Amino acid sequence: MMRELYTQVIMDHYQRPRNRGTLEGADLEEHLLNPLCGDEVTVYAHLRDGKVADVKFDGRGCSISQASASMMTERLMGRSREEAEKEIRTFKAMMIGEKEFPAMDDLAALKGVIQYPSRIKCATLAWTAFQNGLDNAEN
Amino acid sequence: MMRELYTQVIMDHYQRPRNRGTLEGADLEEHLLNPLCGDEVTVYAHLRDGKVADVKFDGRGCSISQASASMMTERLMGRSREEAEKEIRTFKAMMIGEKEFPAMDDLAALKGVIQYPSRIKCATLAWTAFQNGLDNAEN
Amino acid sequence: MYDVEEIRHHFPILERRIGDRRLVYLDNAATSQKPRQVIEALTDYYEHHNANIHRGVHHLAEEATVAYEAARRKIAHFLDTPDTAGLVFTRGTTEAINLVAYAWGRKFLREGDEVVITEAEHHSNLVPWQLAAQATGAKLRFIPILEDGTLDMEEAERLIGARTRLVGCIHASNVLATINPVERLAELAHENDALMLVDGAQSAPHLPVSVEALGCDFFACSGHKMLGPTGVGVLWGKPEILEEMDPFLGGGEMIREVHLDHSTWNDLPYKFEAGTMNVAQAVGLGAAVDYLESLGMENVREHERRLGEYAYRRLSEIEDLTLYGPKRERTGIVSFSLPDVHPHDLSQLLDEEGIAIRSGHHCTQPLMRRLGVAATARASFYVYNTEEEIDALASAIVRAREFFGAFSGAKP
Amino acid sequence: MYDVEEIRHHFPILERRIGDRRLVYLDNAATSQKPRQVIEALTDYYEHHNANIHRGVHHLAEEATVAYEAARRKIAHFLDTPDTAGLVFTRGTTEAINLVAYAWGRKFLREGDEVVITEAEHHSNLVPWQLAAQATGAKLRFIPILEDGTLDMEEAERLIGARTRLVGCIHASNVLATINPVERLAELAHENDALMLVDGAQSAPHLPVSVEALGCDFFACSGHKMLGPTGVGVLWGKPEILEEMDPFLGGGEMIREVHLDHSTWNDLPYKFEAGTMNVAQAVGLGAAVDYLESLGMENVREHERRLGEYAYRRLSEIEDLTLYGPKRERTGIVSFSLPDVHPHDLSQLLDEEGIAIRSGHHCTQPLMRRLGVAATARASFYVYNTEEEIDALASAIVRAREFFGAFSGAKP
Ligand SMILES: Cc1ncc(COP(=O)(O)O)c(C=O)c1O
Ligand SMILES: Cc1ncc(COP(=O)(O)O)c(C=O)c1O
Repeated sequence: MMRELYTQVIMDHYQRPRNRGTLEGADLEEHLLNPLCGDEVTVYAHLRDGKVADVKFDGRGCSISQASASMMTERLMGRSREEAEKEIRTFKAMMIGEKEFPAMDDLAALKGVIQYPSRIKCATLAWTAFQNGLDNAEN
Repeated sequence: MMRELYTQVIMDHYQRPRNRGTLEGADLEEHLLNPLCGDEVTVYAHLRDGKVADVKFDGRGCSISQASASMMTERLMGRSREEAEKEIRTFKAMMIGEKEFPAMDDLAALKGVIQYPSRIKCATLAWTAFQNGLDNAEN
Repeated sequence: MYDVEEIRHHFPILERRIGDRRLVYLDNAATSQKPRQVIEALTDYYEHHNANIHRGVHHLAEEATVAYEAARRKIAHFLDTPDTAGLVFTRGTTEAINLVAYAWGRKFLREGDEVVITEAEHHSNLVPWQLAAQATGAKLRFIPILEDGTLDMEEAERLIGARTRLVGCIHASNVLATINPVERLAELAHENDALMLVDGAQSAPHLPVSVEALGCDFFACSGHKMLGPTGVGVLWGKPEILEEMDPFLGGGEMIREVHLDHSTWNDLPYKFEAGTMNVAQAVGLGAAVDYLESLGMENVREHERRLGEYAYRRLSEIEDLTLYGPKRERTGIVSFSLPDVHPHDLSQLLDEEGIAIRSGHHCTQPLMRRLGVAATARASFYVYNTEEEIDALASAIVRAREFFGAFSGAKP
Repeated sequence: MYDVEEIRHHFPILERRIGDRRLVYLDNAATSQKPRQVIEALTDYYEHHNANIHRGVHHLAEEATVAYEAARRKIAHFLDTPDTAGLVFTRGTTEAINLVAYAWGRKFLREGDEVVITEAEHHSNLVPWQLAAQATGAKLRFIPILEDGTLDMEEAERLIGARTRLVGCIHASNVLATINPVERLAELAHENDALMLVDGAQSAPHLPVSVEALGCDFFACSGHKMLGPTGVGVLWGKPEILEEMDPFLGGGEMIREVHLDHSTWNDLPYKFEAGTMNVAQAVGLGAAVDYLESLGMENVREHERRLGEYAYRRLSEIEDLTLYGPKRERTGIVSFSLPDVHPHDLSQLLDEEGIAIRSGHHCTQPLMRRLGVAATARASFYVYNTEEEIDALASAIVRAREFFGAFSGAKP
């Protein structure tokens, strides 16, 4: 049953992460640590014309945290700030069972995580970091 | 069974305490409070030629603490310092079941207290105060 | 509706016999007994789910974490607040108040600042402030009580002022059976930019409590007095205030990042929960709160109000007996004394009849001094007590008085 | 002699199934499971003897007090000290160390003083000293570990000197499975008029401990890691040192006389036991200690030494697996990592087979940095574990590795 958590999609994002790396002179750069396990992630973005023009992530952690970060970069790339914030809110709502996962999207692969409360923080780590980054980039 | 605790002897010492009062210019004056219940006692003594020439007690508390103080004054009056210290040690040993109570003495009335650990401190209050007083009077 | 006989069946200890007598347990203000439901919650936790929480990804750790956090939500609901972030588990009221006295007091109190508490505080809400005052140079001021045991609110209005940084007050007294107007004190505190701390050790178990309605900033209570296990209590605090405070205990779980030379702190409430917490006890307190809510706190209050009044009336009938506290608006506590029988002797004689009451200073030495006594006797009631038990109390007191009177008329 | 099958029957939770698998509980360094004897001691306490202690003169209060003080004597005996006056109940190791950091540290540390601890400390014995250092201006110094995880004792000799006021060290590591030479550190401390604090959270449950033989001044441990309930632990301290310390928490029971403007303190150990204590939990810990002594701590140590060595050997056979800590003289803990499988993923896959291990930083972030990892996986054994369980662990690790390997050879 549990091995279903580790789907092909998650393992693919984990082992071939999209947009992994750093961004020089990023408008948004935010580091976040999961105090429960030591996993960490840094997210970077160039914000141009109110849009997320480029986004990258770096860090180390479990398959869930890294795959989720990879999916996030795909999801947020090119979005307006408002759209990005909405995506983050929606994702968090999905992770606490308040919203459905989109059927035809890689994100759906993270659905299995809901059953394991301790892993939810892994899945949301990068997303929380990005939101914090947006908040800080505002000032 | 428990009413046996309140023997005629204890009630007599409680209601007609011996040597109750204060001593002006006492060589030994020591106040002690039982933090568990608020009972308090002050013991006074004149020490002359290495002897307890006079002894009094004052305070307020339950029948056990006051009766025991009253008996103590009778017991220590006229004793040498060494004898007094030995009396106190012996009494404390009796109260923790390490020594027998003297058969033909008022003190024997306190034997019943042993069964009630919380009351043992009531019975030893004045005795501890007197020992503290002797220690302090030494300097 | 409120079926006290059925309730009594839930409490195994009520079947105890003391010698040849049935136990009449009237020492509930000291600690309450535990229903089967709470004892079973503890056993179930240890037999099926026990694990260390928050940091494990195995089944037991998930289950234990869920149970612990569910207990936190239950207690937040019980205290009528949505702020689980403000709900910190502690060992009890005492640790909760010390937490504030250290983590807020040591950080924010300064020379010349004042902490205003009352003459009737339990040592738990007095000594921590003495220590904090000593460490910071702040001063303590005391709201006096009137003859009937209620607070002198005129004096409170004078005392709470520009220098006041915190007002602390027992919600209900463990001696006087009063319920203090802490809502009004909170207003006075806030008008003066001070914080309001409510010691709810004697209210949370007995009255419907809403920390929102009280308008306080901190609220502390103890699990063991409200049908829960020993070793657990809570501090509720407004999250924005807790946020500004220094940490209290350092260790695992309360941290975010630890370096050899510095550390950063976890989110609320974890910032104040250092090391392995009292997990089973928190779960047990959750079960206690479930039990109380199944009875309904309005019903609990009504039951105890009735018992308190009945006891007051029955004991007033005893010659020479002094009762403390106001005549009306009482909780289920009666404190009293007899001229000829020391409270210690009285409770020992009552114990012989299976009746457990408390005697002593009840951790309120300054209040005892104010009342002019060294100690009082106290009977305190809870969900399972009955009028018959109060009748037994009253006649046992009369017998004790006769017993002591029999030896002599002379007073000690 | 040591009949592990019989022992297993005492632990109800070992009958739990995780999905369709039998529970294999290898997370004992986080918390231990509880034998029936301990659970029953708690139930018996609540069903027959529960009362608030020390201040009551009724039967239940006497019984509860006797049970609580008997537990104190048992634990003093277990730690091989006659000093019940030095044995203070706390919530656990973390509170015990914080007690010292506040009541001793805040009173005696000064600018320029040094507290020497190790790189391998649990956050519990690091963060309290960071906070104390911040409050007093004292400095922390760190004894490094060598490649094999043992302490660099040469460096220790250099670091412990005239400025040192306290040396603190884990007796046994919760990650490296080392047993540190705390006796020698105590000598070094005392040669420099400093005190020695031993964090015994991972030793008291697993080794015969004599605080006298260790020569330390403070020793802290947690009940929940040694078969006891959550919510209880102890601080043992030399009475003459505890005597000199300030009080920590203020409240009931720790006082002698309370006036509005000042208070005086109770005798040891009560001076440090403020408010209603974790009475039932102390009694439960007493039962846990009885249970451990019935097994014999020498036998417990021998059983775990064997399991630790067996696990070390079995896991060494797994390709690419890194094991931390020394090869010999290990406790019953193995920490390890695999290059391709993050510890979190590993423990989740193991959980699927009913095997509970821990993954993460184990509250030792600085040690993790020293080892160059963010997290490790850790299996830890106790009285009820078997070699078959270690076999199950080893094959499950191999399967997890294959599972992750199946997706791709590429490393993240
Ligand atoms: C070495 C060590 N010290 C201290 C602690 C803290 O113990 P507790 O969380 O019970 O306070 C632990 C356990 O987590 C530990 O392993
Ligand atoms: C009014 C009041 N405050 C505080 C306390 C202290 O509670 P605890 O001993 O559970 O910490 C008590 C109970 O003893 C109390 O009655």
